[in-house]
Amino acid sequence: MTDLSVDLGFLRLKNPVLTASGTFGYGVEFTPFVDLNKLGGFVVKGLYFHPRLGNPPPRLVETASGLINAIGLQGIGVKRFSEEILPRLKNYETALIVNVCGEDDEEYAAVVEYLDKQDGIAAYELNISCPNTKRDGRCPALSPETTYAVVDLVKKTSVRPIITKLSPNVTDIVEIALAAQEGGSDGIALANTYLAMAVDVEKRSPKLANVFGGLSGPAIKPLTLRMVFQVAQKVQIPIIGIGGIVSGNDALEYMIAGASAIEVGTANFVDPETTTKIIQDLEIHCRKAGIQSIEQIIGTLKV
Amino acid sequence: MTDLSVDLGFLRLKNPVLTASGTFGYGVEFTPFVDLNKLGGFVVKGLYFHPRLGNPPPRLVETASGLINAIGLQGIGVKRFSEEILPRLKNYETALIVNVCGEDDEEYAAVVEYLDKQDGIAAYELNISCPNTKRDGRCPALSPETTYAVVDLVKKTSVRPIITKLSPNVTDIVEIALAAQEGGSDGIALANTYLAMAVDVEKRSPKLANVFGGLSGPAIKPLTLRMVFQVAQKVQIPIIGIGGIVSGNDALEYMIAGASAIEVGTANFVDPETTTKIIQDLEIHCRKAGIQSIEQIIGTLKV
Amino acid sequence: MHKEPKAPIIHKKTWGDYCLLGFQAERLAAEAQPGQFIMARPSDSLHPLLRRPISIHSVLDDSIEIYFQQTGIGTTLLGQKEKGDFLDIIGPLGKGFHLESSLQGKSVAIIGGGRGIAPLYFLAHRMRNLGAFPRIYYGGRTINDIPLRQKFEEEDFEILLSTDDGSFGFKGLVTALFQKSLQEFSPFRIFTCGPEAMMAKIAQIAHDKDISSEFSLEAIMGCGFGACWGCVRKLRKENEEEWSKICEEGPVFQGDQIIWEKEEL
Amino acid sequence: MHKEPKAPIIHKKTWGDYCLLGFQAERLAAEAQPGQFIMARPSDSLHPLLRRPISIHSVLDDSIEIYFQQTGIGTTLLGQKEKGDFLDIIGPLGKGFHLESSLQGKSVAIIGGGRGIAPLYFLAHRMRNLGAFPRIYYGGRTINDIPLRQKFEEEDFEILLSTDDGSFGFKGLVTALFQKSLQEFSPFRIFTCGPEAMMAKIAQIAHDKDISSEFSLEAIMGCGFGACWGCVRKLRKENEEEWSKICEEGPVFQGDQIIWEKEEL
Ligand SMILES: Cc1cc2nc3c(=O)[nH]c(=O)nc-3n(C[C@H](O)[C@H](O)[C@H](O)COP(=O)(O)OP(=O)(O)OC[C@H]3O[C@@H](n4cnc5c(N)ncnc54)[C@H](O)[C@@H]3O)c2cc1C
Ligand SMILES: Cc1cc2nc3c(=O)[nH]c(=O)nc-3n(C[C@H](O)[C@H](O)[C@H](O)COP(=O)(O)OP(=O)(O)OC[C@H]3O[C@@H](n4cnc5c(N)ncnc54)[C@H](O)[C@@H]3O)c2cc1C
Ligand SMILES: Cc1cc2nc3c(=O)[nH]c(=O)nc-3n(C[C@H](O)[C@H](O)[C@H](O)COP(=O)(O)O)c2cc1C
Ligand SMILES: Cc1cc2nc3c(=O)[nH]c(=O)nc-3n(C[C@H](O)[C@H](O)[C@H](O)COP(=O)(O)O)c2cc1C
Ligand code: FES
Ligand code: FES
Repeated sequence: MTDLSVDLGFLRLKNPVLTASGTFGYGVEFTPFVDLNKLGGFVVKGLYFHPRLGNPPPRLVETASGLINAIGLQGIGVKRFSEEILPRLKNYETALIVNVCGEDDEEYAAVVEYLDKQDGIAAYELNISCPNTKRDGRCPALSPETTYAVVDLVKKTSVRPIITKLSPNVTDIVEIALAAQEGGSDGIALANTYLAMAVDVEKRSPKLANVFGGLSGPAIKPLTLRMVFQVAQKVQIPIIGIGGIVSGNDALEYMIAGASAIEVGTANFVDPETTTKIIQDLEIHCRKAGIQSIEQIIGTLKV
Repeated sequence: MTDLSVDLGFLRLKNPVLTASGTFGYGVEFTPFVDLNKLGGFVVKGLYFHPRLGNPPPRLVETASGLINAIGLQGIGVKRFSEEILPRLKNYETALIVNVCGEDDEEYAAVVEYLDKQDGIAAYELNISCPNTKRDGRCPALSPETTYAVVDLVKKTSVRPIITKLSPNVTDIVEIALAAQEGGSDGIALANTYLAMAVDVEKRSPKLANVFGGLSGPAIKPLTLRMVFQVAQKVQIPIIGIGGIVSGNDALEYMIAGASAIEVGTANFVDPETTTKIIQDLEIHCRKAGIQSIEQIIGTLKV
Repeated sequence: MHKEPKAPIIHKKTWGDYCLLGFQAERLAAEAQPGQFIMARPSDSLHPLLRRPISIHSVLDDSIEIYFQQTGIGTTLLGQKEKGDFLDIIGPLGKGFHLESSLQGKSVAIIGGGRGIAPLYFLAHRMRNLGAFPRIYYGGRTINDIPLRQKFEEEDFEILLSTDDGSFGFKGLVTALFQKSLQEFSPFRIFTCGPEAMMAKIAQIAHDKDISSEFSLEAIMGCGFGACWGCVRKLRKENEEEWSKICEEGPVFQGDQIIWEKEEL
Repeated sequence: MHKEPKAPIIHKKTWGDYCLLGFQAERLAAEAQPGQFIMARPSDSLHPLLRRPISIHSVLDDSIEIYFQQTGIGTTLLGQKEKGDFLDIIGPLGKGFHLESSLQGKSVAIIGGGRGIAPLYFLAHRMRNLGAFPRIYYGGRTINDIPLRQKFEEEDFEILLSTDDGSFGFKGLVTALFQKSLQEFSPFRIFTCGPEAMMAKIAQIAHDKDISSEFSLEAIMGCGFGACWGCVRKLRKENEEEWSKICEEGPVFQGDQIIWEKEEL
């Protein structure tokens, strides 16, 4: 038997397969397809302090092997989340990670402060990288200074581990990752979506009401995989790889490049059973390759 | 009849369809498929001053709707190009643009200085954005300062117009485009490939001998299209849109977003007749939409 | 709701770019209600990526039929499947039309435009079973856009046909045909599926005449089962205005819930 | 070289994951030489994007056959095409085997491993037409990997078979079979296509025995016609070492031009 568990230091996962925020609802939507207890964990939809309307539709456009979304973090806020959702999730034996959002650094801290008082949360994923909430995709993860500032502030408040989710829309991802590490982040989630757009040629207007959106799906895998490899060379804290993962092979590419765990996003829509299949594929791969613990493959890329 | 010609100010093209450097050989490779005289123009493979070996193979990996290449600018150098290739191209009635490369700013200037003495070249495309020649994808186009420096230097030497080809691997593409404009660039070519990688899971090694390569093809279209739109809002000089164009519709998306012309890259491999088909599609679109001159659609996106 | 990764296609019929596919899916057939839909995967390639929402057109014992128009890359791929191939689907999804026993003995209008007829065949059958008297209005741009007319006729449904170009039946929009017929017909309720502009017009008529109405809406869908928040639309609700998920709360909504775009009215 | 966007498939045969497709392509058939290849588009989707290089397996009047193994996404899609479907191809591409009149009356060895047999059937025929005496060595991992053996036998070619597992013919590698046979056979030239390690071994044997040899090499190809510089390999040339394009200068090279990877010798 292969041991699929991975130890992030701040959190032990039964396997490295998580789900990406915004693509797995609040978990419960997937119970017809996935036994949540089999997952390494799942990350729920981004939460602001207050409920949030999100962007007007159209919010989605398909592109070549990809999906652009401009949901704009529609959500129910921490209060309703704590009262309505958390109780429904407390009996699952898997790591529940909350994706934390904020209009400014203080809101991130406020969300964490509120959630710190709730049970059943394993860690926070600090979403400082959503390209859909401000025009032109502005977000803290675009500079090391703003990254450091928000991580530092939240880390000081939080009683739980912090995973900082970075934006891929930067010149030097390593610099940003180092800033998150310096700010005290326990882990790095790499990465969010790529700022993108699509044009309706007949109407000569953007296909998304928000003009810009974030590109996800298989199209982006080669880009984020590259960043995971670059960051893994330089940071000491564990990396969670996210971007275009649809198969066990994709997950392995990320882990070999340096990710300690991975999140599955868009693929959950295409095949809601993807996570289960990936876990099976990882098991098969390890068995065939004679690997006793999947941790043995993390960061083993021969260059 | 629709007028497909576009005036870049420094150069009038019979239509907005060019070919992207490195994907159209020296033009002659495509004569079995394309009547070069029908093209708006073509950009030949990147040229250093001296012949160049390029990277070891494997140099190519396919990804979801994309291609990663790490050719590393194998090429014959300015001398052989001027002696062997230019004479074969001089009778074509289309704009010949040379993609100019350099190890340092001085080499760019030297290439331009040498080519300035040759006939039959319409403009230079300054390739300051190739991610395959240095480890980790370093290139001048990653910062406004280095962009300005090389553009400024080359522009001072050159007797011909300069189009600066930017890298999409940056946080703020507008800032870089403005630097190129300030350096005296006559146009912006947007953009080169995205720094990417792929992992061979069985061998646990990179699929490319160079480790990193540049992602091109339909996968990247939503990303570069977004950049063209952003840059078009801020710069005064014309933009040539490049990235993932395979159809007339793609070309129109770029032009509506603000590109005055486009270059077709990877699609030339998939269907070497792509450029001809795009020109036909543009004609049909304009006729149906009652557009007399294709210039009327440039930058008409309603936001 | 469940996933059926390999539902075998058992029959296929095409008319131009319209396609009818029948496939075996026992559980789905047992659960499906008119107005509900499935998410069908166009192919197992990475492009096109997303599933496509398609209404349940009919239920026969242990099989399901879908009827769709090949309008883009996904539906074209679905239309290339043949008998013996498999469909990868999720369903039944969403909330369908309201089938209340109070409809028994009542006349109802079922109005479909083009491929909008898809969910209405299933609905017409259930209405009949319920003891209601459905009258079907079925319109299209030309005779080629109303290929299901014979099926309805053969099954003795009362059906009125229109084409925009007059190539068959009433010449004009199906909305005009419906409006005209209201001189002699007073439906208890209206059920509609079709292009947005057509539905908006029907909504206006229903509102003016004070007839209750239900509409099956379309939206671009990422998942179809409430997880992506991609399919939202603003709906009129008690006191709050919020973006509601079409896939979960709909696709069928009451006329007075729906806010129609101004320019389309 | 030209593009044939709609070459109709006229016959198809499969053995496990091996597939033989015949398609009409008059110009191609007129121009093709053994060892040349085509670039075939797996589908018209945006994924997989690139064409696949496939050797020309045989030429019959105005049609061409290809023989390939379904090893990945592209070849799997090609293998899903049926009689009546169309192939989108470019060809003939590259430089093939050397068919010199000096081969007349000479014995030559043609050695194919697995799908490497693909270009060698065409070559064997041309050799025979030229008046040479080809002897074919055809090996695979199991009996399932040498499905073309009957075809060669029926056409009275001299053929020696091997399987790694001994399920048919000589038990062992085709290289061992060949080496053994050299005790009684002295080919004037060797022509080989197959896995890199097998070809490297043959190259060594040829070098040791001082027999001239030609090899058909594989490389990942972006275009197939010299435009992308993706397919390069280091070749031994007069005095310079440089990356040469397999698609343009090859895919067939002389044994002494090729530099084999150390670990594979
Ligand atoms: C609940 C529901 C039920 C439907 N039932 C039917 C049916 O029974 N028969 C039928 O012919 N059509 C039906 N449609 C419309 C059908 O889903 C679209 O025609 C189809 O998605 C178009 O996909 P495509 O790849 O062919 O087109 P493309 O234009 O290539 O699709 C691009 C993207 O836009 C989405 N999209 C494009 N048009 C629509 C649309 N009108 N509605 C939703 N998404 C769209 C696609 O799903 C895809 O993600 C239904 C739509 C919904 C929401
Ligand atoms: C000149 C030439 C002639 C060939 N002739 C034949 C033939 O007649 N019959 C046959 O079965 N095979 C032949 N091959 C090999 C064939 O091209 C590959 O098996 C095929 O490209 C694999 O594609 P795929 O999508 O199925 O595999 P994938 O692994 O999914 O392909 C991924 C990418 O790698 C490339 N690739 C993978 N393996 C190879 C390979 N061995 N050689 C070149 N590119 C590869 C693909 O083209 C594609 O771009 C030939 C190769 C060359 C270079
Ligand atoms: C519809 C949708 C909604 C998303 N919402 C969030 C979100 O709320 N918070 C967040 O951090 N990321 C969000 N993301 C980004 C994903 O979590 C993930 O980082 C990204 O999609 C890349 O992974 P993928 O290619 O596997 O989808 C969203 C992505 C999609 C497609
Ligand atoms: C094989 C290959 C070689 C390339 N060589 C060059 C080059 O020499 N100089 C350059 O500026 N860009 C080069 N590029 C980048 C293209 O010119 C173009 O910017 C990029 O491929 C994006 O366009 P596409 O998506 O249409 O391919 C190359 C791209 C490919 C795929
Ligand atoms: S389609 Fe995903 S929530 Fe409705
Ligand atoms: S495959 Fe493009 S140059 Fe050889």
